[in-house]
Amino acid sequence: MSVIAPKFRLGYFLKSLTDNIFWIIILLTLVGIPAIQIVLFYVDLPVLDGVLLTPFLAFTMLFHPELAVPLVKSLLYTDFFRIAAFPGFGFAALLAAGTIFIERKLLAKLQLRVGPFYCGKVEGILQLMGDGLKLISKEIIIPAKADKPIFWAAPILFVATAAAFVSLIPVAPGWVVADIDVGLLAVFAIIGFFPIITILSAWSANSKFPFIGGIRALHQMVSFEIPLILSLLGVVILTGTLNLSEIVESQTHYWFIAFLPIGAIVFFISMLAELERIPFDLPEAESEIVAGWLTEFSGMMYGLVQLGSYLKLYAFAALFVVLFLGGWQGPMVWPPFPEEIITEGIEAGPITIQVPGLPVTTQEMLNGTMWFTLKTIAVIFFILIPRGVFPRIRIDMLLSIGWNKLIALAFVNIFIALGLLYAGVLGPGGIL
Amino acid sequence: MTTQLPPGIQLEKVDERIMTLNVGPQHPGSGHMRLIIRVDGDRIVSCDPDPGYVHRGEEKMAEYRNYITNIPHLERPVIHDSCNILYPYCLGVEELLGLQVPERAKYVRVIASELNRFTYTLYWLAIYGIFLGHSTMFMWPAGDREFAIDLLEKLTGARVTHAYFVPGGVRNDLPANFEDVCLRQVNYLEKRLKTYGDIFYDNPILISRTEKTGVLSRQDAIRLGTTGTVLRASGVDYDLRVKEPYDVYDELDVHTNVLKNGDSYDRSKTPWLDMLESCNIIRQALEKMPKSGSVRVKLKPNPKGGNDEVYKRVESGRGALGAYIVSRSKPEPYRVKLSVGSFRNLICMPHLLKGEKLGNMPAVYWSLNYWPVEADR
Amino acid sequence: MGTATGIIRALNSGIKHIAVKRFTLRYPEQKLKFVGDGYQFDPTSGVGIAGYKGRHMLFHDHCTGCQLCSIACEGVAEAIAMVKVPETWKQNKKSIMPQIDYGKCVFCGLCVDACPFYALYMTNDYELSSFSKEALIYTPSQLQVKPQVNQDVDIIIDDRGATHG
Amino acid sequence: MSDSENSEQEIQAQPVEEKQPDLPKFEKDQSDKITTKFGSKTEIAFVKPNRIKINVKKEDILDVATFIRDELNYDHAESVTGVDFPADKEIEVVYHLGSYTDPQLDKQVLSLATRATREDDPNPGKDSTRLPSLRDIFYSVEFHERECFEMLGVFFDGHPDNRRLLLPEDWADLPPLRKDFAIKGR
Repeated sequence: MSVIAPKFRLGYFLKSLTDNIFWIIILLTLVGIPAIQIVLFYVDLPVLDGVLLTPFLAFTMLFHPELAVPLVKSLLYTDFFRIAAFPGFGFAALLAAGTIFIERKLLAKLQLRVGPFYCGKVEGILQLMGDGLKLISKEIIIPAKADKPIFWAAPILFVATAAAFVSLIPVAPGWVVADIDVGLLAVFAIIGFFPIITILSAWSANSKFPFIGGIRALHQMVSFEIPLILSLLGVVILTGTLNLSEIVESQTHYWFIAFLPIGAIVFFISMLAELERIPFDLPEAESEIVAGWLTEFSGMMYGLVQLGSYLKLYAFAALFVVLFLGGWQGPMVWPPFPEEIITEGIEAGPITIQVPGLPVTTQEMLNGTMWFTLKTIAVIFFILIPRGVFPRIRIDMLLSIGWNKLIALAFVNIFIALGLLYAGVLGPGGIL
Repeated sequence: MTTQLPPGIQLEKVDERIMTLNVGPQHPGSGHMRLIIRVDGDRIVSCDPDPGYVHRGEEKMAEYRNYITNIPHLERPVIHDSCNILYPYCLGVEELLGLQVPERAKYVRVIASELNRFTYTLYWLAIYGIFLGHSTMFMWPAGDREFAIDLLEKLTGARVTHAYFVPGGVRNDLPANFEDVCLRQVNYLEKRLKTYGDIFYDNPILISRTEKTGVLSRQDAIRLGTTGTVLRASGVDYDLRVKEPYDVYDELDVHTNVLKNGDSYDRSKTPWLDMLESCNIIRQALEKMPKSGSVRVKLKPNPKGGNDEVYKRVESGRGALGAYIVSRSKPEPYRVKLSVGSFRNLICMPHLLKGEKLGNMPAVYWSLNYWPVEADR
Repeated sequence: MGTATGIIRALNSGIKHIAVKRFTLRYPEQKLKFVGDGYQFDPTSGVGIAGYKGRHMLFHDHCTGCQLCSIACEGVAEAIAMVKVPETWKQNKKSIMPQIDYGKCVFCGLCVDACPFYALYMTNDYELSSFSKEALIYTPSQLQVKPQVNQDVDIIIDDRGATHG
Repeated sequence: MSDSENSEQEIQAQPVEEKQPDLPKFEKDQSDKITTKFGSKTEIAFVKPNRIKINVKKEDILDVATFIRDELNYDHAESVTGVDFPADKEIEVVYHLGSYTDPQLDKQVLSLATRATREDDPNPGKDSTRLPSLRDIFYSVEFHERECFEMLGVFFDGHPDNRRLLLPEDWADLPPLRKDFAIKGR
């Protein structure tokens, strides 16, 4: 009997192999292909060399290597893709999921313990999948006298506002879901929604602990929105526009953090408060009010709120990067697309495939996305560290920091920005 | 027809401004006891501690057991400081029965009780950290406690309930190469303890949460008869290991750490400084320990104490822990009274919490080095 | 500027500790090594021999059925009952031996101290969980079996931190 | 604690008048100060190295206690212990007093003992087992006296709130630390 797998039987192995192949085929044909067909019906297909594509023609072209690229390229630039996948929800959810896992492992390592370990055989990789499935399978309990419609709506609203916030962030040059001229004002408007939704869910749960948690969350978020907004005025004064993409473009040679460090610090602290991170996590203070306004959520509702809060975390980190660390600006390190692939095509063994329409995306876009992601991950790292290093702040200290210390610093920052502007160093006529 | 209330329960006059809060036994912010706190807005108006949820009648049961079978029983009030709570009982019984404890046993006792000071104080510090919401300050002490527990497990055979001290010495001698393992782990533990400074004691957010809260002045500390780290945090230089050295503490030089302003910050710092001091004591004891000699005096099968009483005191993790034993020449002690540090510090709670903010309640409550199970006995 | 330097020092200490080794003992895979193979007591010198106080071990060839262990346990946990044993030993006329109920036992080892005939010792085995309270009662024949335990992990301390290896 | 004194000092079986010649000197003159001040009211139970026990009747314990606190500057009480003596129908309450401020008294513990009459069917609080409370002299005894009240049924006059401390509110049985309250199964 072999040592490696004592209970190995060849027959069983072959049976499981054929089983898997059978199931893959079934799923692909009965579910996969129809799904792609439906998507193709809704997506407005491009006009390729004179003829408007029908979904069936598009479908065949998808699986034909030489004809697929132009179709994929056209799909890339549709709005649906932007919202669902790249700069929008998909990219953010991926980063948010990564943050959840990294936070648990990082906090564990900082506390000299192991963190999720057994899920997924190697260092707990599948822990996130495990949590997700668990939350989906758990029963959603609605408190008896809860206000049912609002209680149901609260988590969905929470994720929706977080996604709306994510959609305003420019990830790469030209790659932003909603490139509106008053981008920064829209961000403040959406940030304004969060306290309302917290109070809605806390109030509708109709039980003591969530109510106290909700009130504390309201106090904290409202009192920290003011320094949050004031600290960004410095940036707006220097760039002169509210459009986030233009703000990023104006930071090609320098980053605003170099000139407005106080603004960056005030923004970072009030961001921690908005996200209810550890020094300011009074709304769900375990040792005083069980789990704050999250107490009554169970099952997928809790899952949605968690996803929403980590989306919010990604969005705030991304906002910090866009405003102070120069978004996608960074030295060109991405290798240019090799020319010979476009001219002679790819030699795959005996045959060479001619692929018209490459490269799918430009080199600046890839370089910009890389820099943006690196900076966001760095900022997220600095948002996660305080959780392992600081205790919780008391409610009255929280409010005193919010109201007088941070607002005062924000004003100082505005004066610095004005000084820079009138000294002609930065801004429209500036020398830099 | 006024209903006859069961004894001890009175009706409460409802005053619309004052709200009564039960920081009850199940509350995440209090141990196994209830604090009946009357709050006016955010200010605590009065606090009436109601211990007794884990009262097991230790002293009554001690009267039915002879001197040896009392050992695993009398360590129950605070099992993770079991050597220190058995120490005064053993010293008292030794004086009653006139036993001469061998020199090596005294040194082994000092090492075991100092190691136990680690396990208790680190456990207390971990809970103090989580009360303030500092999760790392829960994980680090809880992890570093494993060094002391590992040593005690090698020495006594049990992680927590050691039952290691016996009238007449200790139950067994040191295992094989215990000295250098102990030295190595105590040195590493000391290095670990030093890292607490940056992340906990010099942490500005923690300082702002605990400084000037629950200030116990020097006179009040003496007048209220507090003991141990609570007393030393208020500026009274009183450590039984120095003032009334028992066993071999007079041959070891013990330095007592005294801090002056008596607020919860100082009360959270003195145990930490004591632990750093314990490292030195263990090192000295390991050097000065006689290398050979028995560690226990053989007892007669059913020893009977004379018609006498004795009061012995020891510096435990929570302060002076006294054992008052009255014996009437019977194998069982006639009366055993454990005067424990937590019960003596309990009086501070109503005194300190009056006028305090509700947010400070966990910081002040747990800084009194109060172990509910021990206070209830 | 106490707060700013304090915050920076705390952050710096936190980040530095990310490099320190993880200390958790991964229990089912790693089991902590103990000294010797269990707590023993030498009645002549009246002093015990250091060892882990785990499950008891009964030597049927030494046990004389003198009940001293169950009398010792009366004051503590009443966990030891004397039970008829099928075998007949010359030194154990009544052929009764201790049966230990681990639902009550507190592992204090006073029974080992009380046994004058080198019959009752303790071993390193602490995994005694069972599905029913009755299964916790170990008969003398069960106590006779020496448990084989693979506990081979110890605390390793090096410059990059301590871990269980 | 010097061993020489310990070895030849033997326990005084009954409080005999003439003192042993070689009692520890410092504790000797401590107890003499009390006996000279109060004469027959106080009676020295024993004098051991670092430990003195004074028996006082319950009428004049208050002024003995104030004297001990003010003149001998014992400034706090460590614990209050009730011991039940059904044989001579009395409950003895022992106050262990210590001192933080006076360096000489660091090692000393002075036990101040009084006796209260013991009734067979106790009705805590309303029967004759009463003792004046020392709460106003030594503040720290407040909770100790409450525990002594509920465990032995000794009512302390003048105690601010003589409520039950550790036992459950509806405990209607005998005070548990009395000898006639037997544990079931023993």
